[in-house]
Amino acid sequence: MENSDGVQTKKTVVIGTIGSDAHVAGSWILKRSFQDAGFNVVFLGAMVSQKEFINAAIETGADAILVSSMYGMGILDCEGFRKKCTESGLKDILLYVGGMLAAPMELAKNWNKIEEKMKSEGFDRVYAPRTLPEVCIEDLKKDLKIS
Amino acid sequence: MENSDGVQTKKTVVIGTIGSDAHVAGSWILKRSFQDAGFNVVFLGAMVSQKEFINAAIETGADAILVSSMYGMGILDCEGFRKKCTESGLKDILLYVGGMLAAPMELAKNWNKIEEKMKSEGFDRVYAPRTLPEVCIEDLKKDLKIS
Amino acid sequence: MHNIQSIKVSNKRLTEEEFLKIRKEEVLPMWETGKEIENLDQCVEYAKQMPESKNMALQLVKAKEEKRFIAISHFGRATVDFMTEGIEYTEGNTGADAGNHNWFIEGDTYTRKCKYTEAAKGLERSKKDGVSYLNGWPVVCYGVKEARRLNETAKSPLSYNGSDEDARLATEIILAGGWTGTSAHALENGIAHTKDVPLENLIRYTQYKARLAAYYTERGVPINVQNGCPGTGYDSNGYTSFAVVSESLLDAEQGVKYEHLVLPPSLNMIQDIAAMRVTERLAAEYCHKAGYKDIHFICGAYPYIGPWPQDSHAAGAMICQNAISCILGNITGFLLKSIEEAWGLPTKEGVATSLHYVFQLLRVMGTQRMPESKELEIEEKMLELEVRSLMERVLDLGDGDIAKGLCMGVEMGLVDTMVTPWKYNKGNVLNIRDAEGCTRYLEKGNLPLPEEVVEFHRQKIAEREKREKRKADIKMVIDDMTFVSRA
Amino acid sequence: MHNIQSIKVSNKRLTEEEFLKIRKEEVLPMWETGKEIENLDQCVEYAKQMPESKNMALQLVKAKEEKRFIAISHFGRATVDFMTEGIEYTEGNTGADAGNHNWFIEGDTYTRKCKYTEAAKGLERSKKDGVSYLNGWPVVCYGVKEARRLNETAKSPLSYNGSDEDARLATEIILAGGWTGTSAHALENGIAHTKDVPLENLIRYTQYKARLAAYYTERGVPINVQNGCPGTGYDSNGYTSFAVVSESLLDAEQGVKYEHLVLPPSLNMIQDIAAMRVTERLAAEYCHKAGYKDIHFICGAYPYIGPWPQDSHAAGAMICQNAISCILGNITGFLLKSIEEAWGLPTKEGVATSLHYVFQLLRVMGTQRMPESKELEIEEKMLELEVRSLMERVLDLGDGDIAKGLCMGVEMGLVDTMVTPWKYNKGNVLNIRDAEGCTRYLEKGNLPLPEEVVEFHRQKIAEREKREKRKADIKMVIDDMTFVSRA
Ligand code: B12
Ligand code: B12
Repeated sequence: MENSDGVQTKKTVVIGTIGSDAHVAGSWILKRSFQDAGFNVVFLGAMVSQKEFINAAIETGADAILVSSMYGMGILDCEGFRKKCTESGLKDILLYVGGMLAAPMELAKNWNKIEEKMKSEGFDRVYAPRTLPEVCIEDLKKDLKIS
Repeated sequence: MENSDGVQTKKTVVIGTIGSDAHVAGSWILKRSFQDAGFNVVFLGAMVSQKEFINAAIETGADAILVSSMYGMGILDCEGFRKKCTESGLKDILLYVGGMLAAPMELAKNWNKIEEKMKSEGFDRVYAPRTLPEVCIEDLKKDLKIS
Repeated sequence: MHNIQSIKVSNKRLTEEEFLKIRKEEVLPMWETGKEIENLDQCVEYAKQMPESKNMALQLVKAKEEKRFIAISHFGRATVDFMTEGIEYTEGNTGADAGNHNWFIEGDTYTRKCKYTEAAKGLERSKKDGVSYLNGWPVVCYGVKEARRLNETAKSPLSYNGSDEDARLATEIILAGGWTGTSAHALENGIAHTKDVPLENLIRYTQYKARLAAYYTERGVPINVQNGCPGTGYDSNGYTSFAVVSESLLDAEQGVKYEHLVLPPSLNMIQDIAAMRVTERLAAEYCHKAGYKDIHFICGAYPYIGPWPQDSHAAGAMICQNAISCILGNITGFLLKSIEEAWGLPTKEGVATSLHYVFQLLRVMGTQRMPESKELEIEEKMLELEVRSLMERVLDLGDGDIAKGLCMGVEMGLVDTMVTPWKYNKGNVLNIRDAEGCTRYLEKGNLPLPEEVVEFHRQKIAEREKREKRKADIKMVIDDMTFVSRA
Repeated sequence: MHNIQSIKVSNKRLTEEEFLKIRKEEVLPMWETGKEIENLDQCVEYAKQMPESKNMALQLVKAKEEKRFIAISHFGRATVDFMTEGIEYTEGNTGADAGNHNWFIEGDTYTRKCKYTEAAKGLERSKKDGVSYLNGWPVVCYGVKEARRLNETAKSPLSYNGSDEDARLATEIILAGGWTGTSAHALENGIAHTKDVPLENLIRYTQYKARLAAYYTERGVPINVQNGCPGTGYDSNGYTSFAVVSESLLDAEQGVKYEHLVLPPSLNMIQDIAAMRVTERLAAEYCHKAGYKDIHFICGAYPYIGPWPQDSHAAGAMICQNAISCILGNITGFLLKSIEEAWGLPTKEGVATSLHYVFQLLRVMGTQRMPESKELEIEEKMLELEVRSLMERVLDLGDGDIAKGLCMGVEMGLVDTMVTPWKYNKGNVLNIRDAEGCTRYLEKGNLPLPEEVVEFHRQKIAEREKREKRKADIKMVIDDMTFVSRA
């Protein structure tokens, strides 16, 4: 991976499933895909608290945090996450969230409401369930201005 | 079966499937039910033309003609049937029609339009698919004022 | 009572001369659209331009070799728009194409009974009111141009459901239209669709359609012939298997090289798989014995032919049950009804829904097969005894000529079923289900059933009487006729 | 590395004194609604008034004897109205009642992890916004009064899905509420629901719930205990069968008399039926050998636990495939997901839809069974070899104490699966499908597999490589994880 002026820089991403959510298959596959794409991946598995995401990002100087939420309580678990990142000094870290973000099917069916909610919480990008990892990898490269 | 003043009278009904319609299971079961209920049944089977219905009714002095239509072209096959009955001298014979009377599902789903159409053609009663023979037997007894 | 001399029809291939004579004098003159296809070889030339990938006969043979399946959708209402829209919608929304699907287009009943005037009137009213008064697509009124348009619209191959009295002109038009599948079943047309058309005539029409299909095949356009017997929905597995085995000889004699052997399900998976095996084995054996050595036999199944439940999900369960039975039975080309079966003719949404069900089942269990077992062996043995005994009697009655034998067999009540508008059918048979839903004979009428089969059926019926603590009688027979639809 | 002395938990029945002490000091104090059920015998008295017809344990035993089936619906969101409306709607529209159905009510994940404050906050927001922010019904926040209301609303018996960390208080409340089924599965709670809770703790919680169920049962309220292992959706049939067989001893020791042995389907019908037979046989054998002679074992199945297709009819096909497999396998009580599985928590319409599918299949093929066969025999043999070998190793490791053996087994990677958030799971195993969709080991890690089983799996994987002309690798493993959902 090179940034715009061709300098070799391995980017680091933190990946995990947030809150009390035990679903790990999705983030397990995300981890493998990002590793294959040349990223340095810090994989926290499932049931990761906001604090654990933040500490891991600080320790590893991560460029982005990828939050997966599947069990339906994503809205509650993600609230205030950007605020906490900023307070912990991670001012301009990229925050992505994805997965089955809302319990009731109604919310899942009108996806835009969830997207708005997550964007208002400070997430830079919000991914619907089934989004293939490759889509997110391209977005991240763009946001990090690397090829 | 007795009429209102208790006189034993075996009523006769003609039963068959109209037009080019080969469905016979329905009218076969109708025939058995009406026989079990004490009616004298003239069973014409399937693919019965309007004329055959009328001739059979005249020959057997039938009190009612029960027309079944299943294959979806009931509207075309039943048109002008009451007129032909009247022209052949069967002025006040009871005409019932039933079954899957209309090809397109839309018509089958808004059943009332079919019922209106058939009533306008002079049918005394119009039965939806699945109507149990017992329902029709009770109606006929009422119309024939017998118990 | 007929004696064999008085039966005019015989199982003899129509010479080219006889065939073209009937075509010219009997078939094409039935309606003005016959004129558009007078030059048969031109029709064949057009058909030869169709891509091989869209040839139904080759599609089914390839699927059988590769242990894949072809889902076949019923579809047919009056207007061309309804047809083209439905074809494009379905193929656009389900991934259906020539690799996994083909169309079984339904003609309306007036057309199938050659009442082209009524069909034309019904078509006009349908166009005027924007509602389909016909229960199928009036192919003969439309003619070859529209038949070609439908075929060019579709990615999947097209075939025509010509069952009913006489579909010879309709079949001429669809084959000239580039369609590559037709149906040719005599007994079916008798017991399920007609009142007083003698079997002789129905066999004659079937022979013509088979010869026409062979004509195309011999000139480089393989045509799949559906030799099937959906029956009435109330027949025994023995009857429908016999119908297909016997008629495989009729089609073979006319030179048909691609026979799709299609059976209706009793819904007992073991008996249905057994019936398919017996039918394929005996059709191949009798054809081989009679010298027809190069016929491709493809296994096939109809959806449940009896009455369906009104609830759309209960109907969906029927579609899945039928499809899983076909997957486990390795039945290559199976037909699909739509969830609207208890309501009316299929809509495009209904057809697409059936394919969503079936393609998901193929994805998750498409390679699973029913293992060999004692139960499967017994059902196969009993069905083979029954079908072979009837085949031998019927061939004997016809002095080796299956066409004559069939006519005699029906007349003597040897070939007999329970519920039918066909006046030639004796109707001395009563079919009933056993405790696992297999079809058994409560009354065998004049069927030449081997003693072992009679005893086996009796025992199986007794098991149900014991389990349900009630007598097997006409009331149980009638219950069995509608138990599937009572959601 | 643990040695056996350092493992505190053991497979010993909680004395009444120990049990009541944990109840009083640990369980009831976890939330204020614990106070409402302090008098356990009063709770049992209330439960005794429930009609026997609505008792899930007796319902399942009766269905097994009469070769019938019980469909079990998952259902659970935040508000009571949602629950009562859903129960009444479903039972009103599908014919579901105590004779053919029961409810498996889902608690939300906060409640299951004893985070009752978060659950209460989520409940308030859900009531305020009229939207369920919780992924289940927060039974502990509601308490016994609402639990009784739900039970009185329903015609079918109620049971509680307490899988996840610690459902002891929730289980106390629902049993006091008159519900007659609960779940008690330790390994499941590890591999599927937790990150760093040691198996010892999970076994302790499970023992408590089993003792509580036995307490009710001994006093005239039979309680069905779901000893199941839905797993992660990516486990081998060997793993889940072993989990259920091993834990049957844990429940037996606590005095459970009604064990519902529930397995997740691989979707290969032969392997799933084989796994059920092996699990029932070995659970009964090991319990019998250990002296527990009077336990009712009921066969059960989960719906497919891996990712589902989004199309509602493709999802319907999954429901039908799962149900047909259970009918053919004589699996008495099977659980149902809804067609919304790939979207979100079930709605009442979704639950009713699943029952429409299943009741139709029971009507048309409810008495059909998968016959004996060579293939079924081989799968049974291989699974029995695998599960028995692991049982013997684990019992040996625990000096005959299955609780200690399990802890050692997990730590040594003998009890191991592929994808799990549980840090104690070694994860050296790679599960892959063979050509017919059976689960096989691409990498067996430290599993004590008999050589014959290793060789059989290798051969079966080689068959797939040959058929699909591609190497069995991690890419194929990942494809197999989501092939069902790729409609
Ligand atoms: C497998 C599964 C499980 C397994 C999880 C195994 C494991 N440890 O991973 C088990 C059985 C343990 C389980 C448990 C539960 N589950 Co669950 N589960 C599923 C299921 C069937 C598939 C999920 C899955 O593995 N998909 C396969 C993977 C590869 O795909 P994926 O997760 O969608 O992830 C991909 C994309 O979404 C995307 N993606 C995901 N996250 C992100 C993030 C970013 C930033 C990006 C770019 C991309 C991305 O990339 C991934 C790879 O392609 C879904 C329903 C479904 N989808 O069919 C329910 C589902 C997620 N579970 C659900 C529930 C409710 C639960 C339970 C609460 C059930 C219960 N009552 O016990 C528990 C929760 C336990 C807990 N403590 O959290 C609900 C959630 C409801 C909602 N969201 O509205 C679902 C939707 C089922 C339902 N319809 O009710 N579950
Ligand atoms: C079995 C069946 C057949 C059998 C008929 C066997 C026989 N000879 O009887 C076979 C396979 C031969 C057949 C053929 C065809 N069929 Co069909 N068939 C059915 C099916 C599946 C069940 C009908 C049945 O037997 N029901 C069982 C009996 C006992 O119930 P019933 O007929 O409804 O009758 C009861 C009640 O309706 C009521 N009743 C009926 N009539 C009357 C009349 C009166 C006065 C009263 C009081 C009561 C009453 O009492 C009866 C006893 O309880 C229906 C769809 C369904 N229901 O699932 C399609 C259906 C009727 N068939 C249909 C079609 C299109 C055809 C064909 C044209 C198909 C084809 N392309 O070949 C041909 C027509 C042949 C012809 N020439 O007419 C369509 C008709 C479309 C429409 N109405 O909109 C249907 C609805 C299927 C569909 N959804 O497309 N069919």
